[in-house]
Amino acid sequence: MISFLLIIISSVFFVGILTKVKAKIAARKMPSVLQPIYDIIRLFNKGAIYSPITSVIFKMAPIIYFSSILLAAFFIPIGSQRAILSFDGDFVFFAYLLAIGKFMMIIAAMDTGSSFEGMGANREALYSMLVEPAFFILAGSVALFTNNISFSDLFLHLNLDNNLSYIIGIAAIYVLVYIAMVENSRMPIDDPKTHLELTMVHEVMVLDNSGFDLALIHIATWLKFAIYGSLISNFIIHTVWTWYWQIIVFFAIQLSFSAIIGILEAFRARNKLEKNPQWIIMLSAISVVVFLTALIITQKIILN
Amino acid sequence: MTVLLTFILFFTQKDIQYYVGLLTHLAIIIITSIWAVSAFVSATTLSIAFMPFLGETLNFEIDQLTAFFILVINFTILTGIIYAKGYIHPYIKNKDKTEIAWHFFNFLWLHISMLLVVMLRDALAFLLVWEIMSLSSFFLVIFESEKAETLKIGIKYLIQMHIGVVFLMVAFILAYIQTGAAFSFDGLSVYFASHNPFWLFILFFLGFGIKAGFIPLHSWLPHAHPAAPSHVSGVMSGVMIKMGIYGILRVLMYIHHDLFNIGVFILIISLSSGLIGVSLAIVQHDVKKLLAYHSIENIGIIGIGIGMGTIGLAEDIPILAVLGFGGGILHILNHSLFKSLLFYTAGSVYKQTHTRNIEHLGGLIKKMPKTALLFLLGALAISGLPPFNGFISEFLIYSGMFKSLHSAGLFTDVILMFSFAGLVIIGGLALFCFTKVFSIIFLGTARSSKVEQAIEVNPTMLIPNFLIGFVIILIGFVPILFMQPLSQIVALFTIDTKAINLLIPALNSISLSSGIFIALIGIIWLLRSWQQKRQIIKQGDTWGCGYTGANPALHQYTATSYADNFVQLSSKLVHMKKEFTDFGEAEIFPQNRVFETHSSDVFEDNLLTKPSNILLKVFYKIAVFQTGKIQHYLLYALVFLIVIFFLTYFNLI
Amino acid sequence: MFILFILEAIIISLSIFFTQNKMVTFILSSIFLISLFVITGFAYIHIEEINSLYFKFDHLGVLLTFVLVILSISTFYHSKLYLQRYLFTAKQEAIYYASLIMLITAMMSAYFSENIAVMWVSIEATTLFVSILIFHERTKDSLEAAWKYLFVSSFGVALAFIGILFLSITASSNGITDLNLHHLLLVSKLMSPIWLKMAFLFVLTGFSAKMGLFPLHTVAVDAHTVAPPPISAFISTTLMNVGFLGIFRIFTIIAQTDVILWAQNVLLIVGVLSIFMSAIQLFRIKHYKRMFAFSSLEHMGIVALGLGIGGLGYYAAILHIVFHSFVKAGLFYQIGQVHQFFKSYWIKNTAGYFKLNPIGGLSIILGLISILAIPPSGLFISEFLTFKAMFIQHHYYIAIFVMILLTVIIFSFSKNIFHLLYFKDENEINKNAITVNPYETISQFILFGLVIYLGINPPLFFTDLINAAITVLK
Amino acid sequence: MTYLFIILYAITLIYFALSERVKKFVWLLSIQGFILFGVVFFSLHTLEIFDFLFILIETILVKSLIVPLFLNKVRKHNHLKREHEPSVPVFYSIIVVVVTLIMSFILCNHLNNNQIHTKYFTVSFASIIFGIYFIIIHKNIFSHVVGYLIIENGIFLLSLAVGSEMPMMVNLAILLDVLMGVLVLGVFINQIGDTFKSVEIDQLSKLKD
Repeated sequence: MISFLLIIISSVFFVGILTKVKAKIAARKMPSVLQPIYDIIRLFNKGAIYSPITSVIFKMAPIIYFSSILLAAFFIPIGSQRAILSFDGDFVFFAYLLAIGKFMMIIAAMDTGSSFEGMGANREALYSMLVEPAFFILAGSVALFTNNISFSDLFLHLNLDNNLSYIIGIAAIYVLVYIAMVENSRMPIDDPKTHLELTMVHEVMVLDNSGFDLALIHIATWLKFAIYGSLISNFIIHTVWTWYWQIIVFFAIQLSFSAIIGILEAFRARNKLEKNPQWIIMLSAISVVVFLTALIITQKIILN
Repeated sequence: MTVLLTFILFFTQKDIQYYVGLLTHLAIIIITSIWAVSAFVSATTLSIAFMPFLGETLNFEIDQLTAFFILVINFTILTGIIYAKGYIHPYIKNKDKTEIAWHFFNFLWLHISMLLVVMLRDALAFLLVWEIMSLSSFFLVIFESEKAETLKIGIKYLIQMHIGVVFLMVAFILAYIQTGAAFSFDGLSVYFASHNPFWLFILFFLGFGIKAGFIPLHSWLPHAHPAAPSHVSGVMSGVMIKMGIYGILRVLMYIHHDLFNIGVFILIISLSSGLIGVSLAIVQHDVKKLLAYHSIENIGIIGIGIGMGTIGLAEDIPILAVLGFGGGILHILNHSLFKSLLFYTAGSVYKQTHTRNIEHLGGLIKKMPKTALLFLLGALAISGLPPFNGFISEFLIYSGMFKSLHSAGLFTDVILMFSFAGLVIIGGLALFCFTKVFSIIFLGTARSSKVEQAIEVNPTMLIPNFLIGFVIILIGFVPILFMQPLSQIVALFTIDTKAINLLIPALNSISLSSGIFIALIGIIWLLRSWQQKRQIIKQGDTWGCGYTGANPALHQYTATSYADNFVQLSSKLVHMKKEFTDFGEAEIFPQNRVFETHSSDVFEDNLLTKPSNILLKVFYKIAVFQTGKIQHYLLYALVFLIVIFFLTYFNLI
Repeated sequence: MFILFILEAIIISLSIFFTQNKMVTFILSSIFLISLFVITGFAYIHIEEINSLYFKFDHLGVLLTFVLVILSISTFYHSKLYLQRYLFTAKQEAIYYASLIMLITAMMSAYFSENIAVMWVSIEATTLFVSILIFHERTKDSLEAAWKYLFVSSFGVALAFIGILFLSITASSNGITDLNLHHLLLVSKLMSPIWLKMAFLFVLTGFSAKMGLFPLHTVAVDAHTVAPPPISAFISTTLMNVGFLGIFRIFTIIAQTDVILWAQNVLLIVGVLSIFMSAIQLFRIKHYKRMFAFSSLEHMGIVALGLGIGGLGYYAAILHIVFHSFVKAGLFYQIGQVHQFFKSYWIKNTAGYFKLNPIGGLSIILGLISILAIPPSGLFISEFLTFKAMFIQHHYYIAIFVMILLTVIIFSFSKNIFHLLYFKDENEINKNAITVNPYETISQFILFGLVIYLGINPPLFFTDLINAAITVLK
Repeated sequence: MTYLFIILYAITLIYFALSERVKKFVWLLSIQGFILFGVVFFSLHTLEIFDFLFILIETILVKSLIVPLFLNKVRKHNHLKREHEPSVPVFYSIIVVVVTLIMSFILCNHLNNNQIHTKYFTVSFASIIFGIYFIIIHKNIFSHVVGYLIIENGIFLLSLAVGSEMPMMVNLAILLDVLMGVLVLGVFINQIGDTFKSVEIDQLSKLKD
């Protein structure tokens, strides 16, 4: 329960900090950290415009999307704090839950009959399809490493003590950071700040959403970030630490995670669009390396 | 018994033939289902005397596997026959009484023969009913036989089925002559006990794989399914191709050693079937062909489960064995459900719009909302998304893999990694494909005039779909119900099925999470409606990014463009050909142009079409012996005499 | 007794020939049918007994006679329809019936003849009457076919005679002065292999014209093409059985000696070549009756294989030849009906038969399934047994090759049949003008049903007959 | 004495190969008939008298008189003057005949065992093989019948080998001769001549694929 609350809290400030960092680097005047929240509140007080072409799908999609991600947050433990829902193989459920949200968003985008949103939709579909193996292989290697297949147990028994296991940790964090980027379609996959719809991925999908729906979608994006952030934090937090120490570290990590993303977005340029797939496959390759390392640690590959 | 009932069809009037068929189906369904259920309840093998055959009597052997298949068959056939009433209706008036009777007759026989296939053990009888199954399905496929194309496809199908049965025959005979044991499935156990099972298994796999549609044995499947009327393709894809899986499972039951290679073999074939099947599905424009390729993909998933199970048996990892087989077998049921659902709904669309090319459709959700939502349900289920049934079976397989990662050996681990990575990609591609097909058919606006007069189909064509939908959701939400029978079936392959019990809590919490999911959706829905009550909700055109002249019917995304970025990735595999004329040098005012894309199946072209064409050409060339001249005829005799004489003289024969 | 039957048949046919009165023809032919029943029943009761010096009711003969009788009934029925439809004169009709009766008689005497020479004479006689029947329609094609059939098969008969001469040479050197089968069987061990080989080779080549086997299969094909459908049905089944019997008799003598291995190899070669021939020729087929004729060639090839393999193959061969008789006859009767609709046997002129005459279409479908040896056809059982025998005897390559050929045959055959059944027909046909009532099709259904029944669950006396027929080979 | 006739018979075969006139074929056939008569007369006297006489009469009447006359009638009826150029030049045919003769003589030497009289085989083999060859090279059905009759004569000779033990076989050979060779084939030639206005084989090759 606590872990869920922590995620919610951290998610609220996530995007704010991110934009702040970016602005700082770009030497622009920085908006308040709470700016995103103001936006949301404003959206909540707005009506909505629906295109006559759209159908019930378009109305349902944001809700399902949002609730899928909210539910996904239920599965994330933090340090020694167990998740609300936890069972064997729950990360499979987690991944497929995100997938169903994506499914709805994609068909919603197609529902508008717009010529642009289709592009975003099928890019989103392709990229998320390509990134999933990375996540699964990563999870698999950790499962192999700890012989547990639910997030909570996984991270409870994950103790990175010897040098090899540090490699796992670092590589896993690296992969997770970029998975987060892909999932939220940020740099280098997609530049949310661009003005050319032809090259957008996520932003172009939600062109027609407005009011409440748009608000939900935004919050969902924060949540996603927070979820991945807390996954990363689990690799670092040791369960032997005391609870307040863990929480402090957690927030520190969330903070630095958002900062890192900000820095990345500030300095890194967007990939060429057709370069994206191979770039994403690279993540899977790295996670395969992680898997091999896990094999070495578990004495399946004997090296001397 | 009911066999005789089937012949009544020919003597009945046009208008009641359907009901006669329905009643016969019901009779068969009731009888066999009772047997099946009692087999499950009593947890033993029923044996029922059937008929005299070549002297001795023939028995039904109903163990749990058989019972499971009986139930699956009966359910799908039931929905199929109900659906058929509405679907057949337009054909009835321009077809002759006997033709309709013939159609229903074959449908009945497809049902009967499938049941017999799973109930009989004697090899010869098995081959007989196996071929009857192929035949009846063949005649069902060529129902719209006015089209020459349909016939060509039908004959291809017939030939390939024949080749399959030849493989099976050879395999049985080989097993028989090397052991002299009973000429039946049970006789195989003797062979497998004493010989290396691999090669004989390969023979069986080829025979059954053609029916199941494993790549590269699949080439009949994408043609036969679109050609057939939808209730037939639903049944064919739903259960008939599973008969191949049944055969493979049945053979596996008798193998108890050297299983590792077999498992790896199955796994590799299945993975490639899954990946290639779904990749080819994405580039299709014909909705039924697309679904057919998805059948290949799902057969692949089932195969992955079975392969996992086999490896589990070989490596002695009970959890992998149990969950592999369990997942595979459960997926058989699931696929039969959502695939028939998808075919029926696609059939309804075809019935209303008379086109299967999705590029001509669009916006149907407003015209036929129920069908659309049912299709969506099927799409979500087949993409393996929670909280629907497809997810459950895949979840079983996944958790089997992950649980056994730690205890498995190195090689197995690598295999496992590849297979779950493959499974994930398959799932992702399926999602990609179904977002495409659903949104192109049902969402956006109409792409051609064909859609205008489409209306919602009549209830008789919706009832079966709702029935299926209910079961899909049932499995999705309370999978726990199905675990006990499943463990019974799995017990036929591996002894300790405790592993399934380890999974019970997980499944419970899956049901719980699904419940929470639905609850969340409901809550937020209420919130929004509460919020929107107090705000003004406006109607406005889709935003064209500043371009106001946008005409959605023209400018909205098409299936081809949707699939395009995937095609670029897998161009080697899917052979997309683009036909267009480039702009000329001096062409200032370009006139209208056509741009076409065609995809072709690499395996079919290179493994089937080219060689067979060559063979036919050669045969045609050398067929010059019937010259019509007596001299030549006598010459043959003379040459024959002399040749034999010399062969004898030099002791060559 | 049997000699009386022959005399009776001769008298009947002569009186039909001379009176040339439809009524008389009808009565007499029905009398003949009845006597046919009587003699068959008599033969079955007095099985394995020498009768009237040169004849003996042995098992194979009786079995094939059953087939003959069943087919004779349906042939008479369809001949009646045929002759009515095409309005032949009383004279032609009389000739037709007379020669048909004589043909049946000759075939029966061939079945039952104990003496090789008598058998040879009867087979020669069949050639004569068949060529009259083939020539019945008096068209150029029929003349040509009749001529070819007559010439080549009399050439074949001559060859067979040479073979029999060789046999008699080696027999006489062992002190046998008549060619009675049981005498020959007694001394067959002592006969010199070289003569036996030559005898078998010549007899095989000679009677291949009758049996429709490679190398002299060619003229049988032509004969089936132009003969009236009932006659085609008859000669492509029972007459082929006659040829088979001719070869089988010599084979029984060979089977007692070491030459058997050689003979079986020869039979294998012949069988494979026959199947190969039909497989390739079926690609150029433009005419339905020719197609059926070539499929007969294929099935005879399978029978030859069955004999060539031995063991289980013998049983399979005899089973196969019986089943093939029924199925092929049914198909030919049906093609006669098809001709009513399209007035042509050419593939390009026929289409959409299933719509025009659904019952007939069904019977064609059933016939197709049966003739292609696809279950539930009985032919599947026999072919299956043949393949089983091949594998048991380790003839793997032959088995695989034949399987491929059979697949090819199924392809081309079914392609044409489905053209007939389903394609859209351009030339509009008014169904009212055609006087085909569905009850004509019943006989076909009965035949096909019989094959299925005998295949799935053969009655005891049937299997006993076959087993007794092949005991002499072991 | 028998050997003389056998040699004569061999020579007639060569003449068959040589000649191109249809009329000559008929002549040669009747000559062969006489030769066979001679052969029978000198070799079969061991038989009881009736069989012997029957065979003698058959050879002298049927083979050497009736058949040639009948064929002549047919020939006239169809206005057959001379055989068109056979598909194989005469020169080669002669070589073929010689080769066949040599082969069959050698063969008989191989087959020779004391119980049966292989002397008849020599030419009879040659005659049969040559008959087939004759049919194969000629393009008109009249010549086909002639070729068939050559085979018949060969078979007749062959049957003499067992003639002393089994006269039945000889009679059968005769039956074959009379029935097939003459009546039926002759009748059909007339039919064809009337229907097709020619007896060229090319007219008769409609039935093919």
